[in-house]
Amino acid sequence: MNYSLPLLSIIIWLPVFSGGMIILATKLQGLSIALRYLAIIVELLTLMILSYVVWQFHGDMWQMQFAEHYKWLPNLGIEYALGVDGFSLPLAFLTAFMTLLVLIIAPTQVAPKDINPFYAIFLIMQGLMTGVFFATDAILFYVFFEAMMIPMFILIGLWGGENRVYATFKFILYTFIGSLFLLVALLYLHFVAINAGYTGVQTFAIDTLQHLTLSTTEQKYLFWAMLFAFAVKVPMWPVHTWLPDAHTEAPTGGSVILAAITLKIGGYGMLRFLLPMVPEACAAFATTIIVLSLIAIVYIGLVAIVQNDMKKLIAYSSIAHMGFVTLGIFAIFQIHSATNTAGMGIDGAMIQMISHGFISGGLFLCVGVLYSRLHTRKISDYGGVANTMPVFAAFFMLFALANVGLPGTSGFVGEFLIILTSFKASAWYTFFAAILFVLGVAYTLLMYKRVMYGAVTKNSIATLTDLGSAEKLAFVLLTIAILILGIWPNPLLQLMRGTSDHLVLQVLGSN
Amino acid sequence: MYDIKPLAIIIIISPLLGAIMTGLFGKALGKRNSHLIACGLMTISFAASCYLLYGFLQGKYQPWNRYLYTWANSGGINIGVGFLLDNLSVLMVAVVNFVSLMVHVYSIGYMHDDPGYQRFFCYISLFTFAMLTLVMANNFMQLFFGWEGVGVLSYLLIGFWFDRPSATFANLKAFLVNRVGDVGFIVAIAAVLNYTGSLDYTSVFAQASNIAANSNAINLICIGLFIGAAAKSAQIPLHVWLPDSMEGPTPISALIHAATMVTAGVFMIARMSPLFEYSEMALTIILIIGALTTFMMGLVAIVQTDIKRIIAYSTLSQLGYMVVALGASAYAAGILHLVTHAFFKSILFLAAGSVIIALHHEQDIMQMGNLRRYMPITFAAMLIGILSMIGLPGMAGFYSKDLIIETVAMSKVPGATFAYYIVLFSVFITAIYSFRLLFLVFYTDARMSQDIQQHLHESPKVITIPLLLLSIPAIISGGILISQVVHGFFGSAIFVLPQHDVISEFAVHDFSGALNMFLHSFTSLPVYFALAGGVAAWLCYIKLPDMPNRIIKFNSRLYLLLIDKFGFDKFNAVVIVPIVNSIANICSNFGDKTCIDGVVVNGSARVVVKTSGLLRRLQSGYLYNYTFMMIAGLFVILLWFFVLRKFG
Amino acid sequence: MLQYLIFSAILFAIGLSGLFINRKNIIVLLMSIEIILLAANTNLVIFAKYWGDITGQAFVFFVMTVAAAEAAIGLALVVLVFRDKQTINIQDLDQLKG
Amino acid sequence: MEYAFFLIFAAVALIAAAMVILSRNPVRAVLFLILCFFATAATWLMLNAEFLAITLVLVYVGAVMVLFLFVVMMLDIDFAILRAKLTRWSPIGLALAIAVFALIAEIIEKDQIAFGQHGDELSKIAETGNAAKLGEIVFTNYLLQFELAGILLLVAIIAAIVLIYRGPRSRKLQSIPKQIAADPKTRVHLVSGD
Repeated sequence: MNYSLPLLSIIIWLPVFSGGMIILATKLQGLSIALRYLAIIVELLTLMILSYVVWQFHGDMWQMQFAEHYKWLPNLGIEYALGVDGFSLPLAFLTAFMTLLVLIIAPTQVAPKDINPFYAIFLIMQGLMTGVFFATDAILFYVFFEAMMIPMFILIGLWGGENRVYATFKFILYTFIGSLFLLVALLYLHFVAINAGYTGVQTFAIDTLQHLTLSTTEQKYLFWAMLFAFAVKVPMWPVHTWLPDAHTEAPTGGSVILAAITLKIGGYGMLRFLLPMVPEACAAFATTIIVLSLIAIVYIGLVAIVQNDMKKLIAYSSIAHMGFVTLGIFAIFQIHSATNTAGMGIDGAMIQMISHGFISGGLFLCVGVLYSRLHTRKISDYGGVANTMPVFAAFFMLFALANVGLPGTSGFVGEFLIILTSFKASAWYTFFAAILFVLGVAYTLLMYKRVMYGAVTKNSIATLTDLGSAEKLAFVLLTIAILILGIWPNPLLQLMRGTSDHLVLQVLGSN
Repeated sequence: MYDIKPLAIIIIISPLLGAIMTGLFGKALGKRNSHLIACGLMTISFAASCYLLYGFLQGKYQPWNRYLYTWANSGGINIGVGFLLDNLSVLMVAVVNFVSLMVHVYSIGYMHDDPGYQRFFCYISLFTFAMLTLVMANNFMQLFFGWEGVGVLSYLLIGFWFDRPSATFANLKAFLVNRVGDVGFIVAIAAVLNYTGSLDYTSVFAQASNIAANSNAINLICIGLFIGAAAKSAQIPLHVWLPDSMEGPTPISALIHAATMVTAGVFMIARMSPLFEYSEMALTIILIIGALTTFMMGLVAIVQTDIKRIIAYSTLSQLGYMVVALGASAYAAGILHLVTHAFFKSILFLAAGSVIIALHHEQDIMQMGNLRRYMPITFAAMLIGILSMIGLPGMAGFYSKDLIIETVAMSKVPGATFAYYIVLFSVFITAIYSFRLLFLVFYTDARMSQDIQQHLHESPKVITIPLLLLSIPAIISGGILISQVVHGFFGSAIFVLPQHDVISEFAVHDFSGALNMFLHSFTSLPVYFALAGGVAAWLCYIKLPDMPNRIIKFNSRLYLLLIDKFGFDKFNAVVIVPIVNSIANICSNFGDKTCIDGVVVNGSARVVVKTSGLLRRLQSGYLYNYTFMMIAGLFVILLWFFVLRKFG
Repeated sequence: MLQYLIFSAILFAIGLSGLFINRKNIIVLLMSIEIILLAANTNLVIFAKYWGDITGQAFVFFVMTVAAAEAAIGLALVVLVFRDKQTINIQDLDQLKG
Repeated sequence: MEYAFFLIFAAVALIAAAMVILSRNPVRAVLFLILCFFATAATWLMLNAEFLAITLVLVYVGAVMVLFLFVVMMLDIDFAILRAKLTRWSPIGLALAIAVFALIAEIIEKDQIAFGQHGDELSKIAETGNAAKLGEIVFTNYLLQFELAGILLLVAIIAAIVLIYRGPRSRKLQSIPKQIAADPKTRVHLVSGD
């Protein structure tokens, strides 16, 4: 396909550059309002271009579409190469969508003087994250992968809570250590590619790296190296402890993006790197990963019950729900029946990621709404909020129910598909995964009950004001997304039909 | 052949539309418009479903099974959203819509002064929508959708008065217990997909005998489904949520916790009869659990004093009957009892609500008495409900209950004999608690305060009219439906293996029309059991009022056990909850904070700090130390070259 | 040629030991470094002759430039240190101590 | 003959170098260093490095060493303190130096290298002059490096000046505006008696 405009580059760099401009222009008095509108306009423009890409996208193809290739560091075989397929497009759209919500709701969350830098950081972060999804060159991916952490680091560092230094360092060290292993693995693959003379030239193209012939031992080492990088991001048990801390300390917008997008990069990395590059090792270690996922689901579900910090609770719930993603991805290796049904696991994982983006984003927004009014995240400081904030209570209830996987909301679709797939591997997997149905209700609705229900006993609660128009707008958008995805997920599934099927073929086809 | 797609869509969309309008624009519409819209749309839906039922009864319509759209297409499997309308679902739809409409109307009066008026109508319309989806589903995904939908709406409605701690406790408990059942349910659904490669009823049922070849598979599926049904239909030990759910507004108790949602489990098992038929093990479990529930919950009902809880326990007991019928493969009997129960139990609840409102939210029957003088219509309705429930020959409840008892007696499923004696004896218990309720509320001396007594009056028309309207089917529905049901009204919707087919056996040997069944009843045991119960209640509560206390003294252990509701709640509160809590605490504090964060994460940070503390000592700050190290390094490199040259 | 190499090696060793034996005076340290550089330069000169290639000598030329610059800056630093601390005793200069 | 000269100069250079590090008076050390450079320059002459030998004497002895001498004398050092014992590291350092020497000596391939193996170009160009040849290569092949060396020297000069520069000497001048702006209230401060 030949498109005259480098749409993907525009989607990546337009927000980044406008973000940079906003930061530079922040000092100029009088421009403040204009800059705010600029940010929103840029965001809407990006969403429009993305929508155009979605419109033009062929869901039944697995090849990279809208591809761009430019030489970057030709001596090392590194290219600036972009493209979208059925996995990256929904996630990129999710990124832009959630960023828009954050921008909408930001004025209620941060001080007016900080609003422009806040916007700028989010725009930059959005661009870089989109870059992660669009990159088709391993090194470019790695660069974006690392670069997107910087705005997040700044964000938590600047607007975070009391314990932000500990949290940021934990977060950054965890993820950097993980990604170092990824870099080593990518370099190793690169040299294998050269030595194998597969192409005869140096290359980091992901597509080439996916088709190398590797011995089983090599695969196993590479598997663990790459798994570590992505497992930290997902995060899988037991490398999850950075997430609750980071979420607790991050400002609302940061939490939203962290939960909605950053975690997804882990899952996306597994689909893009781990599965196609080292399928044999994946098959060999599938049981291990599934067990870890189930531990994440059950153990973390239990841990979430006893949290008394709302953000921590939601963070733990994120870990548990992301456990479903890894379960879905790796359950496909143990399917006994026809392999063509394995696509359901991949589809389920993707849908679960998208939907978890919406839901956890929504829940964090809810906490943000409460926090901006009472400046506390402790569950015990609330009670009876539903009396004074009925509209908010309705939205919060919807997100809470989506979080427990109520059919008709997006939360159900992914979990349903993954549970269906997991049974094909083993009934026990299904049983343990389904335990989250109970635990999810326990922690989510227990929190809801303690925060929202009951009589108003505190003066602070009695004086709460219900949602403002900006908050309402954000919640309505999110609600629409959650319901549409829940009631009719098929369009999204068809968008990634080709990619998902091809991945399954690539990974399991040889068996 | 008429196309019934528009009808189906009208039936299902109307309540949804009502919910959306009252939910989103309730404030703008105002109370009056809100209930007009909600009730109006329900009426439309009800009318359509009546038309449909009439068509099916006339044989004008054939079972209809279509998909509306593809919900998801993944892994080569199409999961759709569509409807299956056959005799079973049409009957259910009509019942659900009728009760729901009555409850809608009743709520206009009952919820009149509530600040959450519009919200209430939104919820019950949405509930109706979910229930209809469940009933009309033609695949497992949609079944699960409706299943969860009614669960959530039940959660929201039990907690409707969310500022009451007891209500929010009860609704969370209800949802949690339902979710425990859902674990079984979803595992079963996954198993169905795994073994048949489809979630569509038709193709799954077509392969049922293939699955049956693998006895583990069919047992897993059926027991899983039954666990789901047991939670929703409140069977032991997952029944604990239902009595607590009485915290919700009374119309809800009538609609959800008597007539519709709790019977979803029964409906589901009947719908899945092609699967259950092949699993004798599951049938036995169902039979035993159902019988135990009938018996034990009936006993508990005898000692309760809260009017709604008495009815709740009686609901449990009646649900047990239905489940026993299912276990005996008399699915049609179970469904018939479901239908009659929906009518007479919603009367009981709505009449109880009428009493409660009249007494200014007093629910303790020890504070009532002699109400028949003040509230004749309520009394009449309650009386009809109770007579129907205890199975007075000729009433609706009689036919269904007698059918169940007869068929269980014929059943050859293991455990059937045991179940037969239990359900028979339960008739006696049913009569006791029913008449106890009736006597203590409507007879005996008035025990409420003077103040209330002076203002006692019959409830307004919006409350009494639904009661009267419901009384009609509570009397006649059984007689009308019995011969249809016995002669295979459900057709292909319910599948029974020949060796299990107790209903046709009954039809062939014992049945010759509703009237004969009525006449015949006086020669059979159940009627006398019921009569004995009634007499016992009369003795205890009217003739010899100190009798109960003497029995209690004589048998205080049993009494305490019953007051404790056999200790299920206590077991949960003392064993399950603390165990889960302490495991969760261990996971959180020891697992996460101490082990992972303390030892691994912060531990490695500490190791780095310690090591660098050691390394720091090397930094003496003296120039010559640094030069020394430099030269030493140079020396080592030279040595390396030397060694390479000499030995390399 | 051997004698030249040995000569420069000894010169180098003397320069090295100067770094250690010297305990007090930075200036002597700098001088030791000059000796080491001289040894290195001598080696370059030797091998320039050995290979018959003048490039080695060109290199010495540059090394001397660098050495001159280094001496100038080093001495400037010594002056600064002395001004600051009133001493150039190496044992008193331990700000780098960790 | 040449060998004898070499021995003499080498011996002088080595002894002078040893004295540099052993003498306790820095001034003497510098003077010995100068001697060492002289002697080494003489050996370089024998290695056909006439220009470098001259440069060494002129630049090093003439400029750098004078600089050393100047600094040593300028700094007012109490030499008594500097005359302390050897550090406790010095035996090890000495051993290390000897070991390094031994290694180098061992590594030199004693039998296989001698001058003239690869031609004797450098002594042949004695007629045209070593300086000319060196200049030729420096100004052609190594022009860039030569320029860089120049810049380096410039930078070094500037750096040295900047480091040593103490800033303008502070003078006690009147500040007329300050005096005019003085406020009596801030000048006189009454301290209460109790």
